Amino acid sequence: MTDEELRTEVRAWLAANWKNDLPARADQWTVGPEQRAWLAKVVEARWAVNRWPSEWCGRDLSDAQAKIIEREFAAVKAPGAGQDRTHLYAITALTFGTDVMKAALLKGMLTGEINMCLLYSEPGAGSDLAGIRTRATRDGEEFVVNGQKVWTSGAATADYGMLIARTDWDVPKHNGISFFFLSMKQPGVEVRPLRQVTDESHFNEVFITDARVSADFLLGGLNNGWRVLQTALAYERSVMGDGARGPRRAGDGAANDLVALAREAGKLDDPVLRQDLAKVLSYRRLNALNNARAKADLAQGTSSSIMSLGKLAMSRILHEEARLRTALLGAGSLLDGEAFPRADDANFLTLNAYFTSIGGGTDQIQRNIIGERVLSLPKEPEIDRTIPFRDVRAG
Amino acid sequence: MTDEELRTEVRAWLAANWKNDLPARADQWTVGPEQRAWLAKVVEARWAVNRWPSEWCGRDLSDAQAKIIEREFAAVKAPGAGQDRTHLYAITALTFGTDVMKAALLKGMLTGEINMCLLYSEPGAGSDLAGIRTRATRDGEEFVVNGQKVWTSGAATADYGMLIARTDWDVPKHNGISFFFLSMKQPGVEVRPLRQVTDESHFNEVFITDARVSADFLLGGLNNGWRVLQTALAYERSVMGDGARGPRRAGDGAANDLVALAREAGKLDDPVLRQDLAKVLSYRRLNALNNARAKADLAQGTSSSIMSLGKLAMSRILHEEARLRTALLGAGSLLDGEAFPRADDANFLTLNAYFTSIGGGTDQIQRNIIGERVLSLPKEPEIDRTIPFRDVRAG
Amino acid sequence: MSTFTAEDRAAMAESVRRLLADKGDEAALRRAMETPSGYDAALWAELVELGVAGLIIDPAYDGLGGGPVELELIMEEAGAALLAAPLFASGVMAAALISASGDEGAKERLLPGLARGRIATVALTGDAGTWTPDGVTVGAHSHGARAFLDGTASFVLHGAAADVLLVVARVDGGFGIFEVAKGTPGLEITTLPSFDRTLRLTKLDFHHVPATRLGIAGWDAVEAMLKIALVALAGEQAGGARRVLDMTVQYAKTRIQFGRAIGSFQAIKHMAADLLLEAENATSAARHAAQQLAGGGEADEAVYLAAFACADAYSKIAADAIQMHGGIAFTWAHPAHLYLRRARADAQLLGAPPYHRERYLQAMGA
Amino acid sequence: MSTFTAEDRAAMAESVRRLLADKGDEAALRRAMETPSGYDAALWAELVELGVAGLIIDPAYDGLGGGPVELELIMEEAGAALLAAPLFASGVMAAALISASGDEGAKERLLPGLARGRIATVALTGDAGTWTPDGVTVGAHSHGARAFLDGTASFVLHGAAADVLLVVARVDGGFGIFEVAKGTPGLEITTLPSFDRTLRLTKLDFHHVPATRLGIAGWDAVEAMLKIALVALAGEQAGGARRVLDMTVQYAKTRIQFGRAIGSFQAIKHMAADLLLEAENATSAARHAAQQLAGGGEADEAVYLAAFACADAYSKIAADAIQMHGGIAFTWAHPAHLYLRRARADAQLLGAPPYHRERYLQAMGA
Repeated sequence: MTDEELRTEVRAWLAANWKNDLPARADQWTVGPEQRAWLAKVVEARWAVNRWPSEWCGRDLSDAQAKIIEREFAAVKAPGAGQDRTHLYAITALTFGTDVMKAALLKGMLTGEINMCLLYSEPGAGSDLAGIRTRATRDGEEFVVNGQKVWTSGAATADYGMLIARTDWDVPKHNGISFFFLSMKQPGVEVRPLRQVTDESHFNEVFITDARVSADFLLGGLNNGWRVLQTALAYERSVMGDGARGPRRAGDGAANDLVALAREAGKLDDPVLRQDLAKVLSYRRLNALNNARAKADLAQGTSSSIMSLGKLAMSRILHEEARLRTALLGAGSLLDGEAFPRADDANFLTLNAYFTSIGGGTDQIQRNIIGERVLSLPKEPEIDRTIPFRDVRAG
Repeated sequence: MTDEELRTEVRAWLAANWKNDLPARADQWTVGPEQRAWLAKVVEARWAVNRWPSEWCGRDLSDAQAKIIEREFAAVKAPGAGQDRTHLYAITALTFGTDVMKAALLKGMLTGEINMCLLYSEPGAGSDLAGIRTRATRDGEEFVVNGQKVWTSGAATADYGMLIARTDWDVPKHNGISFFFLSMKQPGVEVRPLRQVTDESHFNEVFITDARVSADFLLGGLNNGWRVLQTALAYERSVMGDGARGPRRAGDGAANDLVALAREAGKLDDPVLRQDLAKVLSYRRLNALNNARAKADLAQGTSSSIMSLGKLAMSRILHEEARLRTALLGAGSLLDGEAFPRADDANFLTLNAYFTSIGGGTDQIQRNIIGERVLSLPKEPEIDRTIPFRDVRAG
Repeated sequence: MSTFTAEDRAAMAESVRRLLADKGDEAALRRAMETPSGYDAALWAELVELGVAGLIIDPAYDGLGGGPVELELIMEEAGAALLAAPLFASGVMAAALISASGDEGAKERLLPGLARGRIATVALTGDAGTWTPDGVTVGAHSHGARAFLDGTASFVLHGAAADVLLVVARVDGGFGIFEVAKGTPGLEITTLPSFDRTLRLTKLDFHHVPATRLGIAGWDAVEAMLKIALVALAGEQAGGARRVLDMTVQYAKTRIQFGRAIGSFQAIKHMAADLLLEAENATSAARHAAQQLAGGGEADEAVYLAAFACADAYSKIAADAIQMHGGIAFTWAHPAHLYLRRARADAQLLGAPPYHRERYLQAMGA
Repeated sequence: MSTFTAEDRAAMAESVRRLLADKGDEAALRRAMETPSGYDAALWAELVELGVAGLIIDPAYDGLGGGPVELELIMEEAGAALLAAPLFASGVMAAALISASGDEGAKERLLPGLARGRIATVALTGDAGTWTPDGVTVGAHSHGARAFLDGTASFVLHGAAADVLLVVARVDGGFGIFEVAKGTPGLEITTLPSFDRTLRLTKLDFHHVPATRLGIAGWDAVEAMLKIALVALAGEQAGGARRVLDMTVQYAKTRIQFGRAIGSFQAIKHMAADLLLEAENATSAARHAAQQLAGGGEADEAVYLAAFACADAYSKIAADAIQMHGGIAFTWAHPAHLYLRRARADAQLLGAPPYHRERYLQAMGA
């Protein structure tokens, strides 16, 4: 099929099927019935994952042709195409899953029938993700899973979770981990909302007690989970933009908003605060310029090294912006809540800035990554890298 | 002898001998003939090292009685008493030296006939002092020394240097070091002034080529040098106050001087610089308050943990003061030299602040020390601590 | 002058520390902060029993007669435990203001009650929250033999719980201190939502509220009160900073990642070392200010130094403590954020660091 | 508009890089900085040969016709090598000021010479060193048909070596640009000792010095020159920052202490990571400012951002580089301090960061 024929076909299909009348999604973790119905149509018509083999809902198209389709969908604001680039869970399933698993789950994931979550971090394995202690023990054709996961978004509504669990305790820590799709809808899985420092609850703790998962739902083979995880994390980085939130209300216009705040607070002519204002505004601007330059420099794809710098930069931006907002408000920052939205913004940001400086790798871990991967500085000696995990200190 | 008898005796002696007419010393490294003559009198009359045994110029006095003598000397501004507390080299010699060595050198050190220097650091052993590679090889009743030392003050005028050198390469690094008194006045010792970043030359490099030292001048026994060094360093810390220099001209009145500088520069009413001025002044004041509190808290002696904090604080004080001076001068800080003394002060301090933040243990090493010794945080794994020094990486 | 010996002081601090460890621990604090009053009346009664409420009140009025040095020390304990109680509002600000008023009748009438735990507070600044003459937005005027107040005061600590309100108001081109009893008609009290949930901030609206002026005291008395209150606040900050740092260092010794205690990594160890310097600075500054103020001489320089140095140190330590803990401190259940909230509040109450830095320079003639 | 292609630009930058690596290395720099002129005439001749002196001069006047983008790129190379030469004074400031003057006669008379390496410089600010209208302390007055200058200009780069001085002077309540030839009677040139020994700063005293005004150009032309000069300076800073960071990272990989490369310790590694962010910021800011200025639109915001962001980044990186090297960088023989001296100078030339931050805010209407 020529590019032109393809374009004609997808345009015709969209013209016939797309009404642009989907309601807004209730939250980011679930897909409503109208969305599901539409996605089912898209998957049925094989527009969802065009680069994939026809066996798995795809069309075996080249990247260039797939992009034609995605552009047509984007032109009319129709969702659902290009999931072979954006659907982290489905990509991981396709790459590493067994045929049994793919047959059972792939289509449902693409149509939004099956909701997913990530079961990676544990209370004892934060910065050191390879230190997980959730165990999966073979029992015939199944594995029995016990342990505790944390910082899980969307766990309450998820049907399956991408789980890393330890399957061998007698080898070094990276070598004894396996990667599963665990059903969340079974008695051994208990989800408890986690109250955050901001008094929100966007995350959950997940307690897993004798939960079961079929060996068919093991991805990438036994004890190969660390490699699967690295690939999944790389997908995740390339898919997700910078998810850092500013103040609850400020939205994107942060620069204008800060200047407006200074003006409202009667501090726009305070020479000391003006210097701070210029610094904070510059941090955000410089980060945007860095990102633009990185994008221009790179022919294709994204580089995790640039992402690492951007994340570190964003930590500083958010913490410094929180300090500036506080200083601009003065005693007004003592107040809080809906009745004092400016204070509430400053307060929220003061705490939520840690989401960026701690979450997804602390600033300290990011500096290691930048130092080692970008600047090629030598790694620290790792005392637990080569010893059996059973002998590694925990606490 | 009662305290009163002792007091009477020393007063009488001072009345009879002390004329308070010594000329000022030319520099801190050498003692002039008038000083030497006076010190010889003090040593002869056994007032120099009262706590020491009579065999070694002392009187076997208690600390309390020794202090009586020191107070009387201080009251008339006569130097020379209390060298058992202040003469780093003599104390080290008395504690660890052989009788042969003590007989040869002790008295001369106390009278200022024998000048000393420290041969510790090497180009390859800065933060990691135990990594020294200067070697001392046994040759009959002597050792033959080869290597290079650096950051040596007073090397040009010194008669002897306190030297650490490696005497065993087949044991872990701390276990193969020996401590010597090396004669500087021999052909194998070449002293070259080291031009510092400030364009001064207060330090030297010392090149040692087949220099010789008698086994009698080995302190504390073979391969026990690390322990001797630790004791000597502790003496040094307790003897030396904070030697950090401010600007070349500012002297002690740093607070007044900064305010005066701001006034001269017409910046005393600049609100932004006033904030910085208050911060810098507060750093110095807070450090003084910390030191005063530490002294009040401690019944006796000094604690190296407090010294460590003070040194780290002083680094910040000096670097921040340099930045403030630069900001106050603005473009005036581009200039330099005697004709522009304010600029020269700011420039000198900008560079000389590193003397404190690098010299005597970098800020980074100080933070390790504070973390480990004061806060009891665990040490890092040390990969070279237990292997033969021969196998340790160098560079 | 305080007649406390060093032993007296240490014993009192020890008693308060034990009481707070026993009945003012984190669980108790969290319970108290969810109540309308924001404090545990039973714990307050025990503190009163120890004499804390009357610590700086003259023995002639049933207080302990302590001075800034004793107060600072006790506030270190209160700060370490994040005490939620009317101690600062009543035992420090109100007690100091009444004492400084020079009105013997008011002292006799009010101070013994305060020493016994009756609650008073001080209304000083308006919505601008500056704690300066400029910031006062209540005015007093005479109507016959009586005075009446109009206007607004905000950021008033424990205004809803207080039996007695001491209101700083403009009068005749200067300032006066006025006593208003709880429930006086025309007085409207609104509790303000506070980011530090262990605080109770209120706004007072005065509509022709009858009030009694305390003698002829004016801004000098307010200034005297502010100095002792700043010293108390500095002590609270130094104590809080020390405690949250201790907690963090302890965690760094026991939390294992990569097979090692995280405190063995330089990233954490060096932060801890820097923070120790900040904590020592805060303690030195707070205690020095207390000594200078107790000495009766010119204490402005020391007080303002303590005000900004302690605020900056506590803010930095509490903020870095969360970072050093990592994810665990991003949860509501972990106490680190309670310290950050308090540090952030303390850095604004009675004026923010830049203002105190300005006054520090002025105090040294610069 | 520049007609350079991306390939032209890359090729030119590569030529300059090679030349500087070959004949402008540290040893050559140290030799040059000890000479009275402060630069190596042979190296300058080779740079002129490459077209660098006339990079931003219109081809009509024998220049290459490059714009801010090309200039910024070449200045990155010059900054990386700490080039000591009249490039900035003559090829940037003087060339830009003449070009902006609108005086066709002056352009024809002066620019071809500059492109061929003749040296000119700009005298703008007095002893205050502000590079603002306020800072100008030379005045011009007419005497018959001629103009005469009186007063003082300072911080003039390469004033002693320059054949032509372009002097900004007050005239008739505004400003004019005046040409003064080397050796004109009444002109006194004093070389000032400079902390950055690779710079040559001079002070010019004018005593009734005859001068030729360039057309009717006033402060607008000065402002236009300052913007392109700030972009050039930003490029120099970005280039210097990058190079000294590279040197430091390289050292951290090879310097062994405690049996490990010091760059394996978090203390050093994390400093390096933070500095990389600063270096990337500086490069982005300098290049963005160049693009905006080349685009011909409103570039103020981008230019002032680059001015303070690059100055701050370079100052921090050069300062931390010494700390990361340790003792070796405390010696005169090590190059790190040369970068610190240059960074410190660049942060003052044409105005210090706080001033640029102020203008940045003003440019965005705040």
